[in-house]
Amino acid sequence: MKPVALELQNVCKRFGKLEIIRGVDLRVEQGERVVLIGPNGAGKSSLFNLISGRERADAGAIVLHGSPITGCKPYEINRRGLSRSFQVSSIFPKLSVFENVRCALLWSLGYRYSFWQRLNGLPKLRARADAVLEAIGLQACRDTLAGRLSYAEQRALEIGITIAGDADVILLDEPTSGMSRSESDAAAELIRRVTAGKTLLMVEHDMEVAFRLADRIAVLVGGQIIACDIPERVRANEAVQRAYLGNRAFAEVT
Amino acid sequence: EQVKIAFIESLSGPFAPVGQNLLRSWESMAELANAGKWAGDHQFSIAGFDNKGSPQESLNQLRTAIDQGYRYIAQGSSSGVGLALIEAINKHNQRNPGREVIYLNYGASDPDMTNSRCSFWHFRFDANSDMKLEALTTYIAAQKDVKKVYVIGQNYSFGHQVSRAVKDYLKRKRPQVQIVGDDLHPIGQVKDFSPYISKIKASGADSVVTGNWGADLALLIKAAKDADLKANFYTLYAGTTGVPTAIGAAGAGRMKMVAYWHPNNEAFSGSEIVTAFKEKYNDDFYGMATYTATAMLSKAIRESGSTDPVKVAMRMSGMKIKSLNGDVEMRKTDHQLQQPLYVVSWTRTDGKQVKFDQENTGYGWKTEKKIDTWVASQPTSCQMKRPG
Amino acid sequence: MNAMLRQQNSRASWLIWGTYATALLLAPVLFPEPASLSVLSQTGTAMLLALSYNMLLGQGGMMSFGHAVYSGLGGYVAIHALNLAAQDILPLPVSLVPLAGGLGGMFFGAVFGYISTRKAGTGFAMITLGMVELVFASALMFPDFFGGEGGVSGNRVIGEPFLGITFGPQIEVYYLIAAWLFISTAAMYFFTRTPLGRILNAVRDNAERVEFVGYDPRRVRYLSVVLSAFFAGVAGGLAALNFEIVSAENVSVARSAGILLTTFIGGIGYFFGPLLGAIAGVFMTVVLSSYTKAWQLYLGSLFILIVMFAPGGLAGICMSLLKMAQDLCRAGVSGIWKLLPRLAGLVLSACLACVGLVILVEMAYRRGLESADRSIIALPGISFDTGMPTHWLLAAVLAVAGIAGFAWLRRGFPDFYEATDSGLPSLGPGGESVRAAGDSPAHVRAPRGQA
Amino acid sequence: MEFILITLLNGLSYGLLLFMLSAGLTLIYSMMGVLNFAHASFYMLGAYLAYTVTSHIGYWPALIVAPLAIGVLGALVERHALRAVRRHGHLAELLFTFGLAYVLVEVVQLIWGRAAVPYRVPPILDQPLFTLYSTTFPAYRGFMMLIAVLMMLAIHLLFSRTRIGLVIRAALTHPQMVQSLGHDVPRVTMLVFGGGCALAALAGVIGGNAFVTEPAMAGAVGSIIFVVVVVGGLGSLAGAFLASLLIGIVQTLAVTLDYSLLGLLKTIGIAPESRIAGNALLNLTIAQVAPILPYLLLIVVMLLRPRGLLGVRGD
Amino acid sequence: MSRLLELQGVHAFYGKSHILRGVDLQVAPGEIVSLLGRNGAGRSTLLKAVMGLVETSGEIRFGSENIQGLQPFQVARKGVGYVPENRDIFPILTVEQNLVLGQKPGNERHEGKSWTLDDMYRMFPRLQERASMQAGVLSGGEQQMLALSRTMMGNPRLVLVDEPAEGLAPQIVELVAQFLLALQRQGVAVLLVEQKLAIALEISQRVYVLGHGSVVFEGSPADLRANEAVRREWLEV
Ligand SMILES: Nc1ncnc2c1ncn2[C@@H]1O[C@H](COP(=O)(O)OP(=O)(O)OP(=O)(O)O)[C@@H](O)[C@H]1O
Ligand SMILES: Nc1ncnc2c1ncn2[C@@H]1O[C@H](COP(=O)(O)OP(=O)(O)OP(=O)(O)O)[C@@H](O)[C@H]1O
Ligand SMILES: [Mg+2]
Ligand SMILES: [Mg+2]
Repeated sequence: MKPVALELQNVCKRFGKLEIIRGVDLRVEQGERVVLIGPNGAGKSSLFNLISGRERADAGAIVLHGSPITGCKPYEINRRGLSRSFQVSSIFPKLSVFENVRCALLWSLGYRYSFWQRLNGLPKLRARADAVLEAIGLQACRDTLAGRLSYAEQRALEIGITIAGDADVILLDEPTSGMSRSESDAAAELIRRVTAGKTLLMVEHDMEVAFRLADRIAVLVGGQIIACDIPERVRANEAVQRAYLGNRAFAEVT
Repeated sequence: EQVKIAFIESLSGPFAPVGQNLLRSWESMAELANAGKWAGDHQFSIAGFDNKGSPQESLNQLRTAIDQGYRYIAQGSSSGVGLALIEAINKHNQRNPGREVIYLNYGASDPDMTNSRCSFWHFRFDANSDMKLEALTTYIAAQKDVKKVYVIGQNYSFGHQVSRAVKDYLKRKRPQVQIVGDDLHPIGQVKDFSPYISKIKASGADSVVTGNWGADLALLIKAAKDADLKANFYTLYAGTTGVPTAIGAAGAGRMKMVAYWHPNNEAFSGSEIVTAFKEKYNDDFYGMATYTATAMLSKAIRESGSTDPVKVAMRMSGMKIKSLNGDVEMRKTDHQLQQPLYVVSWTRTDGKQVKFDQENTGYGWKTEKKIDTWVASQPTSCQMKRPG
Repeated sequence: MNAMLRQQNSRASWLIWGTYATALLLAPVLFPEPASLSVLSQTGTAMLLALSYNMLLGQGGMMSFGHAVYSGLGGYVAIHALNLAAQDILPLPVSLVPLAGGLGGMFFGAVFGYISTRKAGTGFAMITLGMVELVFASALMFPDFFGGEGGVSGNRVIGEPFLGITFGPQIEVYYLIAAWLFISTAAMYFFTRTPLGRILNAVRDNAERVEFVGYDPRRVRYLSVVLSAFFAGVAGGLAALNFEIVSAENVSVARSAGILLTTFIGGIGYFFGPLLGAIAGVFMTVVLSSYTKAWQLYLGSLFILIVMFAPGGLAGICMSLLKMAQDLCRAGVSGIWKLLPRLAGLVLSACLACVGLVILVEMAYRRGLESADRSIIALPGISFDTGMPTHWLLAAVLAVAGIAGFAWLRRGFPDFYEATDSGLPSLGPGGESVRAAGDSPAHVRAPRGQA
Repeated sequence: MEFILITLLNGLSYGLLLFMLSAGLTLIYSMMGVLNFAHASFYMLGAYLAYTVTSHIGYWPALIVAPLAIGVLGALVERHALRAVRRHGHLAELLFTFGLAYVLVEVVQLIWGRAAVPYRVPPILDQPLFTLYSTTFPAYRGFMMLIAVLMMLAIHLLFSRTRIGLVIRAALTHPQMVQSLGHDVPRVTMLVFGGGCALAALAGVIGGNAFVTEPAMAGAVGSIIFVVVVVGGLGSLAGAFLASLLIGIVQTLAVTLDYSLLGLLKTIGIAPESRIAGNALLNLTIAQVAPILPYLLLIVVMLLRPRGLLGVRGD
Repeated sequence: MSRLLELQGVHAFYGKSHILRGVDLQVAPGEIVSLLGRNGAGRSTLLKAVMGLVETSGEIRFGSENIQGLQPFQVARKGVGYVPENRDIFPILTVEQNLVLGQKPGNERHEGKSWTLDDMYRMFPRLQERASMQAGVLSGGEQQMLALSRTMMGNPRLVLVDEPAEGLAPQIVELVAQFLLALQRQGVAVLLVEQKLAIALEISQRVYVLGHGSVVFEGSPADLRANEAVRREWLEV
């Protein structure tokens, strides 16, 4: 059995009276690709927030590479090798695309809060940033201000920022939202490529993409995981169909 | 020859009215002197330099003035600026022999300026605050009904000095007087003085001594009136532009001030100046020290026959003249003018004792007591370095 | 190709820095009167201060109402250091006194910044406002350190002259200021090119995201405040040497507001913007104020005009003029000929409007403040009498004609704002904006959102 | 007992006074998110205008005329300047008002001169309202408190009875969307800004004669009213009200506390040597720092509860 | 055919960039019309142009009036509803306050049914559960539901819907589609921008395809399905 990269043990979260996450258990093995699906408001993004340290869990434990990260600050968690993206692109709008990526790289390459080194004097940094740009296909708009990118490009940049730091556990929140069929296919390919060899946990409403990428699919409903299995079996699961997929033809899965 | 005097004061911003008034006073005095040939053939001219109320900017203006050939500097509305000028002029005179300038101080009343930080180049025509408080406490000590005194002031060096001096002097002059409170508040920060008034009231004080000026004084008096506090206020700065207006009727009968001169003095000396000033500028003449300064400067120039600051300064040091408040002397040891002082109270004008009102309020100053020069005179710790 | 480009870049930067240094060196030669030397010295410190402020405002999106605290306290430390040196207690040459100021500023930056940088946006701004009020109030309350209302004076001519330099003459102080300014400018420029400087930009843009790439935004802000306070302290130290006095006004809200004003007028989106702003600011507060009492009105109006029409500041205007010039060049001779009359018309009407407005303002000031009776402003050739309605009318006509002409000619010309991004940081009403579940901060709007 | 009662009364009335001064600012800040630095200048304009009107047609008309006129002025400012600036964001708006404050002070001096003007409390109100033990409570003060409460009610009604509050607060983040739902945002914004300025002017009409009507009066209240609205919290009228009272009472109480560090040391039995005993910091009493306590409060609140006491948002 | 909305030669600009270049388009009452095209084709811009949110030229008629150049709120008051692509819910208001803001001032009703809070809550029970919560904390999908309901509260005769299915679970997508169909049955016209072809083609009567800022195809869904060339050139990557 492969080592476990990320493990959630009975994680709970409530906001006031509302219980959003009710005892989630989840194990993601190293190198595995897990897609999290579930109805709107099921708590998928909230779960991401808990894992990445944006919010604090009320109970339960979150373990990254065998050490607990519950209650850590987002940057501490990131430094331990977990990186996430956001459902709505969260980039640095007034920096160039290249700078966006470079900023995402700085910590992982150990430059920390240095104010005695010149960025341009760090060829390794530049090379890495360029490699990331290449991977996400934004080489062409390297010097554009990120805020001026088109929607799809911003989504790509969002992924770029997320993967740049070379974290080995990657959380992507609806990376293909707002894209057309063919664009999401391309994005799925991109994700497959850039996360090769890494652990991936991803939220996705586009079933095509979900079923294509996933090694396993976890279904979150009402703050609980009701199924977690390989795609075929999840698709066949009746509870999942009832709670999530629906049965009419609009869902593009069918 | 032209005697050019650089007038360095706040001519813009909140304190501009005071600066403006004093500039006009200087100009009127210069006109008088020029018309009356006080300094022989030498003519005075005054130019205003705006220091925006800041010590640092004053030094800028000082430089500018010196560069433009001014050798006489006049300033007086702030001790902060005064202290800065003393230092800067000392340094300038030391670094630029032959281009000395002298400083005519007609109002900055920090005692240090004629004690620990005294300078040969500095001449003070106002009384310093220790002298004023000496006079004031002498007056207070003589009032038999004063039993409990409350001291309140602004929390900065001047406020501290007032508080210290009042306590010391009263203790010396009439130990029975109780100091029932001693409060300091940040300068210009208090919007509502009623809590202070309550405190004063609770302390049972019958007299309040304060070094407050400007809005801090006006608001204090107003709050006292509102709460019907029946205590007398002894102040130092109730006469400058804006304050009489702000106080109006609220201070009638209960506000006293110590001053080196006021228009309703025993002989109404200076009344022509007051009237002419009012006519010309629709403003009150209160900076009488400008008169003393001009007169003394003229005499020194006439006697030394030169406008060279060093010679003039030598001559002024120890000089005696007659000013609007009587005989005065520029004491040689510290260049502090020795002059009589008045304790006055805020009273409705009656055309007899109180002829002149202030800022058209219908209220003016009434002499309570004239205090002789020797009473207010203070020893000095000054060890002046004289040139040559 | 890349290498060539880089070479070109480095040549350009040598050129720029060389020009800057030469300008600093030659300024006293160009303005030789003694009075202007003191103005130049003040401009130097103001430039340094504005640059240090822009480290926070422009680069970090942190609007502080209390920057004067750092320069002022740095100044106090410097003047005390100078006095100690004069008494031979502290072995410190005068030329290094600004360093003491810098360290002092840095110390207070470390103390106050620890509190203020816990928040961003409005929270930060308000904490700094509270802080500056407290420090200013204490400055008067504690005369031991602050010297009461007279402030603390010093004498910069101490010790043996070094190579004949005593720092007595103003020119020597000017060159000391210029040297410190140049070095500090270089250092601050360098800072923008370092990892911390860049992350600071990122924190300005989107502090939350920075947390998810491994940085603690609070720490980033904190370090930046400390560094900025250092340079502010250096400026304070230089001012202390220049005036040989430091007084409480140096830590006041008004002074802080002045820094904000000048920095913004210069343009916070460009590194060199604050330099221009400081020049304009000193020109108005020091030079203009000795010619007219209306200087505060002019300063305020300039500021308002900049905020309204050119939030990129003077630097932004320069850049868009440059761009316009480039476009003109590209348009060739015929293009220039087509544009030139219009350009000339624009400049002319702008001048006309200015002259008219200035005369109006001056007349109003003469009438309102100087004296109740009529007085006269004499201009070469003409004079305006405040007692004559026709003269008022004439001035008004000038102003209106100028403004109308400008507005009419301006249509179709590039807007200074469009051409130049102000680089205004977003300052959400509550500092950072509301978090939405599964959403990024609202100020990073979704793509092509409704602007 | 007497002293405590009077102190509380003083605190309450000072608190209400602060609220009166900052009501308009709260209105603008909580709805539009703009920290209006020119608020105090509009307050000053109100006072000066009231002075002029009073000397011609009397105080009571001034109470109506001055706020209306300044309200219109405010609306014009919003319409012709602030609106253009708004597209550059909140910071630009803030800076604009900052510059406006600079200019308005000059304009006031141009029109009314630089010295204080004799703007006086009308005789009817210039008498004691009641006497508590031996201290009189001035009628004008009572009038001031009444107006403050009325302002509070008026704004509260505006918030609760109309959708104006919602429209403006929604427009804080998404102005275009609010328009797309059929609301005339520019007009509402203009009215709110004008309303805020009118409230400022009303405070000026009443505060101008209670205090001193002079060009420095704007600067004198400038910072403290920010403390009130920021401590109260963005979006919260009740918060501002609470903050005013809190500051009023805390500050008034603090004035009565003559305790210093030195005194504390002495009571616990440490008698520092005389050199240290002269230290200004040790000798500082709570009473002496009372007027700057609000700033301390501001810092503390910003740190512990950045959205303010009752604010609905913040980071 | 009577026309509710009619665009003739409409151009739209963002500052200097010219996005729409002469678009002609019609929507009849009670019709669902889909607007298709690649990313960045200008579909959202077209909706904004109708609302008056971008600079436009040309003629835009709604009913019998020309609404080109009107302010957005004026357009909205005439009976046009708009659901923007990034939802633009008001984060600091509660869910219910968001809905209340959807009601138009003046309370103009049109012939059809007028929508109430309860209708919306019935449609999306989730919103009722969250009614008193700050809308900013809603999940992506919940925000989408809110945005749609909010616009409906204004009883529009025509709704412009920009990518309503984005970020929605398949089940809710279905719900939304049914909702749009229900609207249509009540006589409300819908101009729909949607990436997910399947939905768009399923529920709409006519489709327009935008390319390079102008209409490159107009016809029924069946026509589009049949037209391989248009699909390949203007819709797929
Ligand atoms: N800070 C908060 N306070 C209160 N409720 C919250 C908060 N954050 C999230 N919620 C609620 O938690 C629920 C889960 O939200 P979450 O964003 O995790 O959903 P999701 O599964 O990502 O949905 P979607 O697919 O629509 O993005 C939502 O109903 C939301 O309203
Ligand atoms: N605010 C803006 N400023 C400048 N250009 C813009 C702006 N918004 C959109 N654009 C440009 O207008 C074009 C059309 O944008 P629009 O949003 O209408 O596309 P769309 O068809 O809706 O695509 P999407 O699938 O991304 O929503 C794009 O090229 C985009 O870059
Ligand atoms: Mg989500
Ligand atoms: Mg779109």
